Amino acid sequence: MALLLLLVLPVLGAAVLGVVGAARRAPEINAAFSLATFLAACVLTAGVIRHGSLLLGAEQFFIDPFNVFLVALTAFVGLTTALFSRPYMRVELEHGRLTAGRLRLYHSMYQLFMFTMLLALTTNNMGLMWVAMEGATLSTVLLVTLYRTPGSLEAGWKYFILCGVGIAQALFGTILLYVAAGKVLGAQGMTALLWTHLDAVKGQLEPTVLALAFVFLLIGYGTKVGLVPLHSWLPDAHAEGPTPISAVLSGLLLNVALYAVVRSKVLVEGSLHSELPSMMLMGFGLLSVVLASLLLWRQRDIKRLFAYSSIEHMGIATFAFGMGGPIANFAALLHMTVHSLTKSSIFFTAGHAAQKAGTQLMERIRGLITLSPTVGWGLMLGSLAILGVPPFGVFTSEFLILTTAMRTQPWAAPILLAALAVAFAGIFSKVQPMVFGETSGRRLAHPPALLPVFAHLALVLLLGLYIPPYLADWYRAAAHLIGGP
Amino acid sequence: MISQSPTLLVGCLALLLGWTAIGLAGLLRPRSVRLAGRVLFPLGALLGFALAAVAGASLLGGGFERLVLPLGLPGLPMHLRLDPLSSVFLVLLGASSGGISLFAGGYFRAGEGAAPGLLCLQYHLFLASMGWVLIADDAYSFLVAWEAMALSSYFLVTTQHRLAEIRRAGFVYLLMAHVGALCLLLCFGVLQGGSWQFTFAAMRAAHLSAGWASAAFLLALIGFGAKAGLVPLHVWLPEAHPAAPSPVSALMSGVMLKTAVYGLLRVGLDLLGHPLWWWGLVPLILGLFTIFYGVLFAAVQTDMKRLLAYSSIENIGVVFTGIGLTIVFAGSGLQAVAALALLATLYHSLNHALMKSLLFLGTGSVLHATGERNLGRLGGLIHRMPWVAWLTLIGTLAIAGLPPLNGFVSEWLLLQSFLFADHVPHAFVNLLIPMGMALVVLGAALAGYVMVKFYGVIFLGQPREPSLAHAHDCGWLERIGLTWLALGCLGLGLFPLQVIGALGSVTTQLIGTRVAQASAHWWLLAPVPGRPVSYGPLVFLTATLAVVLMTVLIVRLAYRQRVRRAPAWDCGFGALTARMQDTAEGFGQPIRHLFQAFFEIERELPAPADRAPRYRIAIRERIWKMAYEPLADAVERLADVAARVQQGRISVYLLYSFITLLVLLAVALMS
Amino acid sequence: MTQLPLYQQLLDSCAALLLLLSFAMLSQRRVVTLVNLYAVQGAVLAAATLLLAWRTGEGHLYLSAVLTLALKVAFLPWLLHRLIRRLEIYWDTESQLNVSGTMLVGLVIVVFAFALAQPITRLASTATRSAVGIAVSVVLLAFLMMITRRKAMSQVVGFLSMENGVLFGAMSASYGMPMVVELGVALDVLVAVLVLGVFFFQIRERFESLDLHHLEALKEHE
Amino acid sequence: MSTLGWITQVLEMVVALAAAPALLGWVNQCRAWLQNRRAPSLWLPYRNLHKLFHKEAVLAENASPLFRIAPYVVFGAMVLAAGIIPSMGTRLPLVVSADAIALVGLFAAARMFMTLAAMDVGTAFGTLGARREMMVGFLAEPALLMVIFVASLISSSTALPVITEHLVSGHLGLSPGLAFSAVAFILVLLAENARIPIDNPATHLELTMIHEAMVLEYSARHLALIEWAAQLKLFNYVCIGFALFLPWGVARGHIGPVGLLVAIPALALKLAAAGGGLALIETVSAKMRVMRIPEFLATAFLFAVLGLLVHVLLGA
Repeated sequence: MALLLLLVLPVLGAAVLGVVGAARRAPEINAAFSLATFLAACVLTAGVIRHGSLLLGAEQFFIDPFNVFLVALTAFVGLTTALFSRPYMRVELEHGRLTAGRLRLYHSMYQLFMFTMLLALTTNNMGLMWVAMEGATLSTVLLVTLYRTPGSLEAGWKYFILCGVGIAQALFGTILLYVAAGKVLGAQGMTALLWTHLDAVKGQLEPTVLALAFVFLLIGYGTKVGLVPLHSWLPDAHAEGPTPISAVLSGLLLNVALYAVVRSKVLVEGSLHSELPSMMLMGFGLLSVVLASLLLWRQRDIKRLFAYSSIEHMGIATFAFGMGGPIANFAALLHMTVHSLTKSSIFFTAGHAAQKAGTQLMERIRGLITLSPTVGWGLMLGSLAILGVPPFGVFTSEFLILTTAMRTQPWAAPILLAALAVAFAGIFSKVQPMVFGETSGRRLAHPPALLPVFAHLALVLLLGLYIPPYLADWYRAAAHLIGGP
Repeated sequence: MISQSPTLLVGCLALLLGWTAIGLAGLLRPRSVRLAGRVLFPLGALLGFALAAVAGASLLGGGFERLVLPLGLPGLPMHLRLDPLSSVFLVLLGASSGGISLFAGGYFRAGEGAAPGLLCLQYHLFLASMGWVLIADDAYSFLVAWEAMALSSYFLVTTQHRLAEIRRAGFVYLLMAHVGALCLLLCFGVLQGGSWQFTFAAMRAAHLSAGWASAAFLLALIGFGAKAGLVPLHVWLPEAHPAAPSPVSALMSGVMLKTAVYGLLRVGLDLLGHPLWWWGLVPLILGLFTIFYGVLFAAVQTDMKRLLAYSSIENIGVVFTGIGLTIVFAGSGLQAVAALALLATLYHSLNHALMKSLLFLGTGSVLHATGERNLGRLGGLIHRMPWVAWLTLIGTLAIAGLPPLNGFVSEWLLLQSFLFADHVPHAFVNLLIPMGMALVVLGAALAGYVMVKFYGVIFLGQPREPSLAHAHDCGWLERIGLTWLALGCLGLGLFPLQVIGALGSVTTQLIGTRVAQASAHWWLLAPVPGRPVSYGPLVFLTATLAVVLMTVLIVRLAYRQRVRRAPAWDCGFGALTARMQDTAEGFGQPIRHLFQAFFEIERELPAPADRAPRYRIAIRERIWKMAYEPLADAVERLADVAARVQQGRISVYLLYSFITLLVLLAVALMS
Repeated sequence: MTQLPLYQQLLDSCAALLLLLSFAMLSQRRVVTLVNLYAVQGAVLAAATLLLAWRTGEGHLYLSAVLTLALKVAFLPWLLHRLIRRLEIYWDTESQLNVSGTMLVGLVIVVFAFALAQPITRLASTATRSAVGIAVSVVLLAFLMMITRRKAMSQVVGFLSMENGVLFGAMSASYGMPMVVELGVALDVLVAVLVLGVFFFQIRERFESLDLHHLEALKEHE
Repeated sequence: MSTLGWITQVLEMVVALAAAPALLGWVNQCRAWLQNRRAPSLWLPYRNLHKLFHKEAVLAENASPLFRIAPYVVFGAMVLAAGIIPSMGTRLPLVVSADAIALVGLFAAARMFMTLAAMDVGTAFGTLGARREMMVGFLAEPALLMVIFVASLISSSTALPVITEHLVSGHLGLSPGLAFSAVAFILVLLAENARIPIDNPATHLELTMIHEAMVLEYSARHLALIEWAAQLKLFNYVCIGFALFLPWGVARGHIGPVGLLVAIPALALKLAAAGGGLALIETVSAKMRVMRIPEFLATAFLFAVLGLLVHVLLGA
């Protein structure tokens, strides 16, 4: 029931907003739908916490600790982002960067995007998951080009083509999976793509084919995770689209894609019994961390900066999943959570900052802390949090990941160390002058929505100091599901 | 001897929380100077004294107390522990922060950077996090507190963030702090030794191979060295300490650096258990170099707070030398001597906390009264601000290592332990020792030079600027704070025996023995094992006073002549102007001349026939050009290379995906 | 060699045809012809599907064949042609790599693809498993084509034919996918093309052309 | 602490006070003879002091209390030092609470006050002198300490009497380490007491003077105290030299009054000899430029360190 609501509400919202999306109260409607979705997610989560994993809808849907926490997270960030986009989009409208029609498009696509995310998370069918992922791309690509600026068009085009091509590889990988599974589960069984069944028989699947399948899936979904060198679309799409979309792309889409990668890794590892998948993940992870942290030094656009930091953090999480084992997986899941919370909040503040300064160029944004202390402190704290400074939650996960790496993969530890240091210098040297110093900028008609920002930061802070036991158990269960060496 | 009821520990915890509460209270009326200055800071000072008392009690008791809070990571709740080692540093924190907070109460005024309330919050969070570092008993909470400390101090440093160089200072500081913290993180990753328990107890229990242990020690050295300002990781220090408001500079130099010392002792001697002797050589050599380096640069500074910052580097060098000796001795089985060296280390930490705070606060008052940090514009303040001048004089003499003040005691102990170094069964060490002693002694002498310059140029002579004429002495809160610290210097100087007795439990904890007191007298310090050496500051002082007073008396009695005031003679030269006296640059000139190799000097000399001759000299550290700037450039270049990857053409991007796909497929086929 | 049954020969010839078509597309520079080739590819795919459906009697294969016909033979080509006419783009500029070079690379890729297909072929139980290699190479060739082309339109066609290849792979390796997925995929493709349509007009109204070198502004390397 | 000990203690101080000016006078006499000049009377220094004590003291207007305290501190420090150094006996009560390191500290303290006082009035010469004095100091002090450390490594104690006793019981001849440090010590002695070639006590030529430049602003009794302190300093240094290198003749505790009776003439003899030597050195060497002083002292420092090295390498 909750699941049904969870999936239907966004579709409904998309439909409704498709009609009234330009109305004066449309942002509120948008927020209301997101709220309802979030409540549904809560109910679902509560159910899972109480009764454990569920199989629903003729086995087509499967909720286990691993995806339910992502569902909750997705719904939550969806809600806060909707809240944030209320004043933000109004201001954009008044600055004439948008027309009413595009606002309608924005709202309805926003809901659609939420739907595809949730579908991808909750479905048990690898094929459907693929469909949803593709849907996610399609629903956001027009949002990236919302401003119709040359930059946004270019970004949209790259986003579309690269992710489209990638996702096609993922489809091929799915097919290979299907083939391999068909051998075991009986070819024509509808069950041959159901993750639960695959998981049950993963031991008997044919290794080589699975290895190939994994490669295709990794390339496919990895493109959406933004793993170097498949990442090229990411910074452009984040920087050129409207800020709420950057927030959900960074905060949600990447997570969901990573989720898909991990699901496939679980299967493949089960059949391969070899280091191959772990090695691939670790390699991609390290490469992403290193390249992203280097490129951070060259950024001039605030949203691009944080887009690269997203690549870096996805790299860290991927690396951790690659290492595997209860602690690393735990840390990786935690990292996904805190990263999406922190990063979206950063994008919120960055959006406000850019609106105040009237530009996204960092050298033109100065002295936020004097212009509007809340935004300034929000950006400062958010950046510190994302840089892994305690007592914020990002530090917690990085603590676990680095210590694990030091013991199990000593060769990687120094690389990570250097990369993190470089990233720190890169980001902080740019954030500090934006927050401090003499100000430049203007007051805005609509007061910034700071509730989302500080709600996120508070959560991250909480996770840094104290992880509620049930949450911890939940992570542990998920980590156990993922397994690994 | 684990006491079951952790009363003292709970006390400490309560006090730390009290500090946090005070800080938050500051936000009630952030703009009110009265609230922060007259109420909150003095309150914080009281808590500081209380903390010192509680910790002192636990130190004398020598007991171990543990406590577990239901916070932190799942499966890793926050462990707290109060043992002699942490107690010592808690005393240090409490005692010096007490004085500093009192001073700060009178110091912070309206309209200086951030709002007083905000400052109050950051200040007390800083204090609390330092305390937390000292009682943390597991890696996670230690690191959290550690970084919280760095963070709060960073915000304090950047109080006046409108100045570009202060922003730069803050940035360098936080960067170094973070890198250091990452090293510590890896260090703990090694220490947990595969047990995946991050409590210090588990780390003590873990058995590491020599290789892993050495790796852990070196990582710890880097991490803590970066925080302590060990050359070559010191670059942030002379930038950050002057940038902060003076009470904060005092806290950072006096107390925060010591948390790094604590950390190294904790890891090197406690967690790692039995150190290898050669570990000690690294901090020893680095420490010696740091002494020399720091004091040289202190001697050529023209900004009084930078001068003090460099002198802090020098003193940290002394402390690390002590640590190095301790480890060398302990590693070679000379426990008794190791205890002596450890004693010297701890003693010097305590001393430096007090005297450096005193001096920084002194400069703070001068800064307030004159608005000048540049030695070239000060002078003659002893007439205008007698309180500050005379109290600072005590600090000056103490840090110059003159008997019977406290600086001398620790130098004395250190040299005594050095004299045992020929017992170490390693020829290399034996060779090193004379050099070591030479450097320590030379450092001490140069410190004297620096301090004469510091004091003489600021407080003596004639005012170099007319504006100094209406400098005012500091307020009563400041006076109390300064007096407290000055008394501390005297006390530590005059009653070393009692202090050492209190420190005994620490040496027992870390080395396993306590130094034997060879003499029965309560006033005589004779800690050196098996050697007829002793030092009695009280007698020393009384004797000196007696002789001096007698002289005064006799002179007065025998020859009653009146004293006439007249213009200065100055060897019969004409009218005396302030510009005739030696400047700070001039005073540093011999050092600059002697040790040119160390400095990167750019001079601006006046031409012979110059109407308005102007002389300017700027001194930088070579290390920037030699190490840090090349590093940054290297990263820049790498970034350029990386940027080539991202060159805009979608077909190239597709090519990346394509190649990746083919390669991975090939790999998958191979395996 | 033993005489293969007729349908088998037909299927194999379809597969061969597909491969041939991919090469043709790879070399073709007239956009209109490109679209036509795409349509033909769709037709061949549909034919193969029908054949297979008739052979195995799989219900959903008929359906997917119909889908293919409707979508890839009729609708999409029509749409693309309209776009071409509306946007007046008939020729692609000289491709990044000259035709013969592209061909050579293509050949290498085909070899690689067959090597790749071996384990799959061994595993698959279908009558058509030998065609998997073809499917893989169609995919990779399409990929190559997207890399080498400079006009947005030809990239799109490449994208679509890659998707054809994937479907062919699905069909030949395991007689297609479950219905849900098939429908989903078809839907996605449809939406994708519609989105693309919108896109083209947006790009067009900005840049007065669909040449990709307009879309190379966002980069790190100056 | 036997009464004898206290007697020795006081006696040492008194003797030092009494003999210090004489020593200076003696050095000057010898110098004069060596330079074929008519020698000034041996009592000239006493007369100087007496004269100065009778003059009226003139203070610069902006002199702070520090300026007036300094002479007394310096003087007191020197007297106390005289009490610490075992010039005649080794059973000195004071020594228990002040070893050689403390002694050097005492000298440092005196120097610090002297220089601070010199900077107090803020004249060109005062600050110049202070700077030069500190420049001499920061190289001379460590050298002195290193010299002492050689001895204390030999006798494993930093308490001068212990060292002396250990050396007197001298089953060892002059060890190579000690030889090196003896050279170093002589150099330090010259530098610390403002003798040629470092400084010329007889000129007020601003290019060269160090000690004199610092005391320019002093007059009358303050000046007297300072002069006396300077003479005491010379005396003390010479005595340190005896304690380290010519310990013979010093009364070792258990001998008792007799020992003291022996010690006094022994000391006198040694002093006479040392004075002669000092005069000789001063005569044959020429005053060197101020900028060369560091090299001179660096040599001393080097010798001291070498001494320590040699000792550790051969002795240990």
